Amino acid sequence: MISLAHYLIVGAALFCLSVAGIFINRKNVIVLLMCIELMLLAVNLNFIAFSHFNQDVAGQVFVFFILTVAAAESAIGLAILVVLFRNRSSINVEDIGTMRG
Amino acid sequence: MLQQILFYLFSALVVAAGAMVITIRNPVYAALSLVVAFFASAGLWMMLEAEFLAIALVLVYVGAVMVLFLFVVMMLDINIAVLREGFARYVPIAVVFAVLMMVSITLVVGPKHFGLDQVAAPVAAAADYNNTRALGRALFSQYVIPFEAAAVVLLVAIIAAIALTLRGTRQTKAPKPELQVQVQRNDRLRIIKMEAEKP
Amino acid sequence: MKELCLYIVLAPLAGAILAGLLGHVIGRAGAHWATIAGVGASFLLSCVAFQRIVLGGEAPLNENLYVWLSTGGVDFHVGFLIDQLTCTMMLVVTFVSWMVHIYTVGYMHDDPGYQRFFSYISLFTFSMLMLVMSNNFMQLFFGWEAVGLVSYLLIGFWFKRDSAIYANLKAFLVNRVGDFGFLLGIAAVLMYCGSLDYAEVFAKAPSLAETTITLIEGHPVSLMTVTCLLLFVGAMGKSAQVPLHVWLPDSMEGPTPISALIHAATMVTAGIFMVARMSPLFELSQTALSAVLVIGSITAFFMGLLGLVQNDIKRVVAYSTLSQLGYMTIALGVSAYSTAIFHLMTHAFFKALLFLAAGSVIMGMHHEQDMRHMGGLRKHMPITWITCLIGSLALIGFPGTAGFFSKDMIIDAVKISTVPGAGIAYAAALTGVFVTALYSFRLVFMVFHGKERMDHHTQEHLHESPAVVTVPLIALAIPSLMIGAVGISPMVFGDYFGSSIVLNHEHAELMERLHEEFHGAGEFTLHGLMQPPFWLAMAGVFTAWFCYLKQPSIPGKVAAALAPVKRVLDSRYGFDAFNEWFFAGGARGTGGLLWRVGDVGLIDGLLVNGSARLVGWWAQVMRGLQSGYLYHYAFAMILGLLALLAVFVHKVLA
Amino acid sequence: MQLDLPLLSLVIWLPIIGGLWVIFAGSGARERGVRYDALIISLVTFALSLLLYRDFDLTTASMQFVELHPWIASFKINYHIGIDGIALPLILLTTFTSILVIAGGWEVIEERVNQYMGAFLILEGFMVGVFSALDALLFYVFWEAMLIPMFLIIGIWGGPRRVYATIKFFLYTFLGSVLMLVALLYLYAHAHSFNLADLQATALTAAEQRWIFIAFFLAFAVKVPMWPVHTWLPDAHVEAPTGGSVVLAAIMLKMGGYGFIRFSLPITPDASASLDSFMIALSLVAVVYIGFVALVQQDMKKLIAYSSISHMGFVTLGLFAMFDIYAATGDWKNAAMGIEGAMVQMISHGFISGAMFLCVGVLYDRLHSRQINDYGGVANTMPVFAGFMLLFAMANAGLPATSGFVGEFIVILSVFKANFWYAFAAASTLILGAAYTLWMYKRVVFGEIRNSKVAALTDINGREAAILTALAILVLVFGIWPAPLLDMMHASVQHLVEQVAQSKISVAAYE
Repeated sequence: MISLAHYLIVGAALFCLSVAGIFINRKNVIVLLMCIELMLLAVNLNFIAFSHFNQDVAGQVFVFFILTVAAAESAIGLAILVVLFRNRSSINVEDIGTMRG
Repeated sequence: MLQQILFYLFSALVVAAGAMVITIRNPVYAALSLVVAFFASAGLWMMLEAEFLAIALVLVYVGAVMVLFLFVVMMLDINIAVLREGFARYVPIAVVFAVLMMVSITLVVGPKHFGLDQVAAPVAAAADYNNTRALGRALFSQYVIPFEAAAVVLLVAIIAAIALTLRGTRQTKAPKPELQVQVQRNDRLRIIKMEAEKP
Repeated sequence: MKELCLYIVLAPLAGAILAGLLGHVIGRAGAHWATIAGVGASFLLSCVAFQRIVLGGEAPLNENLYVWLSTGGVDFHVGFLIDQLTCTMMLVVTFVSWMVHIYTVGYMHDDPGYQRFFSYISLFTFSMLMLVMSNNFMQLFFGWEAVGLVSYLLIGFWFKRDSAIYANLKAFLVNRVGDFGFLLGIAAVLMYCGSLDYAEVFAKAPSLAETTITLIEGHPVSLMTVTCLLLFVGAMGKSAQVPLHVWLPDSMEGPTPISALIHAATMVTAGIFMVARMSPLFELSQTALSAVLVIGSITAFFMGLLGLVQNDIKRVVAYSTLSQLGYMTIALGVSAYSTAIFHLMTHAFFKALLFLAAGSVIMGMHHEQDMRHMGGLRKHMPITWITCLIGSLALIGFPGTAGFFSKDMIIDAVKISTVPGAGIAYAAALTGVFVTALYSFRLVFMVFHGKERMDHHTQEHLHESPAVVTVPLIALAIPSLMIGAVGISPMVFGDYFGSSIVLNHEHAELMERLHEEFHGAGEFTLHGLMQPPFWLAMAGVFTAWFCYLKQPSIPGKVAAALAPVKRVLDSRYGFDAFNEWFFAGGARGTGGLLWRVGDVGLIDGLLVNGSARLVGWWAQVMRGLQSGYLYHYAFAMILGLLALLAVFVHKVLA
Repeated sequence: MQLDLPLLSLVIWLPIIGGLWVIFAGSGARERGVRYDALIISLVTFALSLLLYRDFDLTTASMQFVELHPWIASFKINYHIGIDGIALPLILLTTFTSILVIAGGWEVIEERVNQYMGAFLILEGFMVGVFSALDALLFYVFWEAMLIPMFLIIGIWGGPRRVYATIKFFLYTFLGSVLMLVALLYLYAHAHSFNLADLQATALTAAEQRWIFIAFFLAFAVKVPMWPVHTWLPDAHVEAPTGGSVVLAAIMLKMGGYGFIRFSLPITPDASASLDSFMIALSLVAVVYIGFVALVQQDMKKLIAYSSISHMGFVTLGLFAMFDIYAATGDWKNAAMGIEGAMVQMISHGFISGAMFLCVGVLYDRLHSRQINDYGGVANTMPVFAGFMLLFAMANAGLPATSGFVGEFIVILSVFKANFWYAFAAASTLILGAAYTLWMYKRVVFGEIRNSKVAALTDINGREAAILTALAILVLVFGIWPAPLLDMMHASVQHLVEQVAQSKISVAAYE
């Protein structure tokens, strides 16, 4: 049988992959956004796994909200990206240095 | 048995697609790999009896969000070579981090704590169990206010995305009557005095 | 009676306020009339009080005017204690003050600060009366400090002179050192007697005779000794006893009338008065009395010596004052309080006389004070000469004069006294007589006799001073001659002071023995002619005559032969230099050190600005972390995540 | 006649509202006329505070003129004010000094007159609020609010290094008061009330008391200021305009002493008792050390600022010697003497330091220098001023018959009962105080006219004379007859002593 641990480990693997992705794709905002999606996916998987094994629908409700927020987030993220590209002709994170005092 | 096969299949697919997402050169392929990852995890969710969310994931994410991603990626003229700079340099540290995290998370969530003997597998749902209904019941009763808030968040996101990307109104050349009627003579005609020029 | 006292005190105050605040309204004449009238009224009323208390035998008045404040269950009053001691002091103070007021009209005639001066001396009279009429320690301290204030103002009266404003600051500060001890003494009295009213304190004191207190762990000392010594520190400051005498010679920077009034006749004797007033306390501590005795002896002898080398006419008189104050202190030390007060009184008259005469000379000499430029003034200023001679005779104790009775009585008292230190005191007092005679007549001979050494211009303008000056001189010369013979019998031996001076058993015996040897003023005078003091004084006069009239070259030769001694005397035993170096310089150095190292360096530099710099440095470091690059933040986030995870794992596994 | 008015509230809010009105109504053309408005407001406030004194019952220790309105009901925070014999003299001092400050800035301040006057009026209201607050949080609010006008006064009308001085002033005082807030919140958690009386009645263990005491100590010690947290004061004084210096020295420093009386002693009596030798040591260091430091100052304002610190040392000395006095004499009555001495010292220091700063202000307005070396022989050209300054210098040196003597006298007398050496060290101020004050006086006022600027000085005008006369009269009256001042506070001090005498630890242990 598949235990809860199986699902959790898959989620962990996804999460670690996305963390590694953030590291190695540190300049590419698009891939960074994708990594975040992946990360949320890992979290969602955990939620649903717990929801299933605990027989509690609340976990799924949370996944629902996370999906909502993630959608909003990627929409805005991409919008910013488009604006950024329009102004700078680049999406290199190193070019976004205005926050540096 | 089938369950196990499906589980390992989907899991392998998810992990492989995830790895593709972060390593592949071309963002278009990365996005497509992500789509694969979503599909595979939708499968996993199905196995966890979260049918509604699985479908929603495919519809919303694959259908909308990922298309948006692809759209953006394709629309923008990205110099990938620059973005890939230092890729190799960061791989080792990334691997170290990932492995460290993986090990420690596994130590926590591993079979020792979340194995079947700790958390028993639930009885499969009855045939008339409707995941969508259960979710809806929870969503519109207990979580109705967060639900509304989520709706607002989405609305805000929509408006924000539009506001961010909207350019100023195009310069139209249509005539403006309200300005036309206000025109005065001096705006159009200027009479200047000048010496008669000698030939 | 209470109202009477109030008028006595307030009349001079009213004069002072009138002359001080409304001086420009009432004018110069108005100012001197107002103050002379005030002090004159005060003197006449004092006579009335004297008549009623001392001669009429009324019971002493001890009444509170109002409650100054009350705290901690103790009421501090302002009130009057009028007994025989007070009456004597009142009479002396108001009389001398009155004379000085009149004299000032002539002396300060041309000074632009005329009204101010009258205001000050009237204010002084008020303060001094408050001091002597007080019935409690608080008011005593008030008067004590108030006379110090007026003294400060008057020494610095000519505030443009650097030397004057140096002298007045010095006088005030040295007096403050005395007050420091005095205040602690008062605090001790309050703590152990629970009150500051004389009557209550003196009633309680005998029961505290055996009490000891511990100031340094393991060394209990007698409470009364500590208290009396602390109080005596105050007296040392005010009455210029070694080593707090340094201010008095410098105070001669003030105008001469106040030198007479404040720095000879009245204020400087406040310390003597105070100790006499505190006799019920001092009688309880033999140690304190011995200390008083020794300090008095040192002052009497060594300060007299300094008088020999002064050339400034006022400074000679000033050192003679110091020496005479030493005599009074000696008398206090052997518990002959009545004799001390008696000498205080005679001294007030003849020393005021001497100062005023010196002032008259200074006026005649156009404010020249150096005796080396005088001489032969006898012909030009006969009244001044006569009165000055009378004063000098009284000072050296020529038989029959006032000074003779009081001073010989002190010497007799010391002679038969058995208290520790009496031997030294006797030697000092006896040799002091010679020294006194020597410098006094040195002054008389140098100023009034011999060659006229002044410049031509001054010589031409020499003339006797006007009547406002000479009348007070004469008025003071009379008591300088007479008061001794009149006063000695009742004041020293009679029941004159009644209960105002208290003697313990042993000391009362001393006075009885003195009394046994005393058979009236006339016989005392005759007896005095056989005694060593008289012959010593005559020897002093003779030496002065020989050295300064007969053979004027001798002093130079002596000075050359005893050059080291001369140097010590010229440097006034080095007190001034030491104080200037150690106390003044030391205080400034300490202050500078504490300020620069403590405040500026450690607190502001290290703690305040240091912590500001630390914050700045830390911010600089942290600023480096804020690179502004997203991926740095992301990296930090993941690091944090990992750390959290590690904690979590650790917890789960543990 | 008992007016049916919230008199105390009026005294607090009239100047605040009046100050705001002066600021807003007085801009532009009316800028110069607002001086009269400000003066009238301050005079009315003073008159109202005199009514407080008239209707004050001297016989009781309980709070009078109490007003209680809910403010933030959910946290039981109330607008709760009232005064006793300890607060009343300080309030009178505040309202009186404000008049002088307004009059003192009459011609001197030329820029933003309305804001200057307004700031002082608002400050006055806040300060009265501090002295009358019976709710700890209300106290805290007034306490902090007070900083704002003061900060602006120094920062806007101050001297060249005003920015450094204001920031130092603000950080120092703020550091202390934040800790006070923490202590108040802790007490709230304990007593479930911000009412001062409740806080004073709360039982606390020894350890709790110690921490709370330290928190309060930092807040109040900075204000007093005690050594070694005093260095903000000389800087603030030097840079502040004359009026600012006067208020700072005359009233704001008293907040620290008042805080010790209201908070530290009754709320943490056992901690106060156990830490008293620490407090006494700091006080004596302030008296002696600062006395020496004052001696070498070349800047008149700095010198007076240091002398203030030294004099305030007597306040803390008088307050915290009470335990040793009790231990030595076994009678709490004697302890009350120290506290009353400290109170008198506060009031009298208010007059004297205010007067001294006004005197320096008079000179500064004419010569624009505070350096002692730039003066000399002022008495020649300003004889009347020299007379006034002499009086105040003597009062500063603690001459009897001036109010400066009374406080020092009582404190020394009472401290002597605790320990001879305490009194010995404290009495050294007799010498040091006279030395630094009179030495300065000598160099500034006496002597030949030193330079042409001094020669051109003009004596004080009627306005200045009036201000200085008012202060001179008070200094003398309270020197000659301080009894009314002490009678005001007897009952309250007695009550305080009873509170302090009651250990809170045993009750806490029992609970």
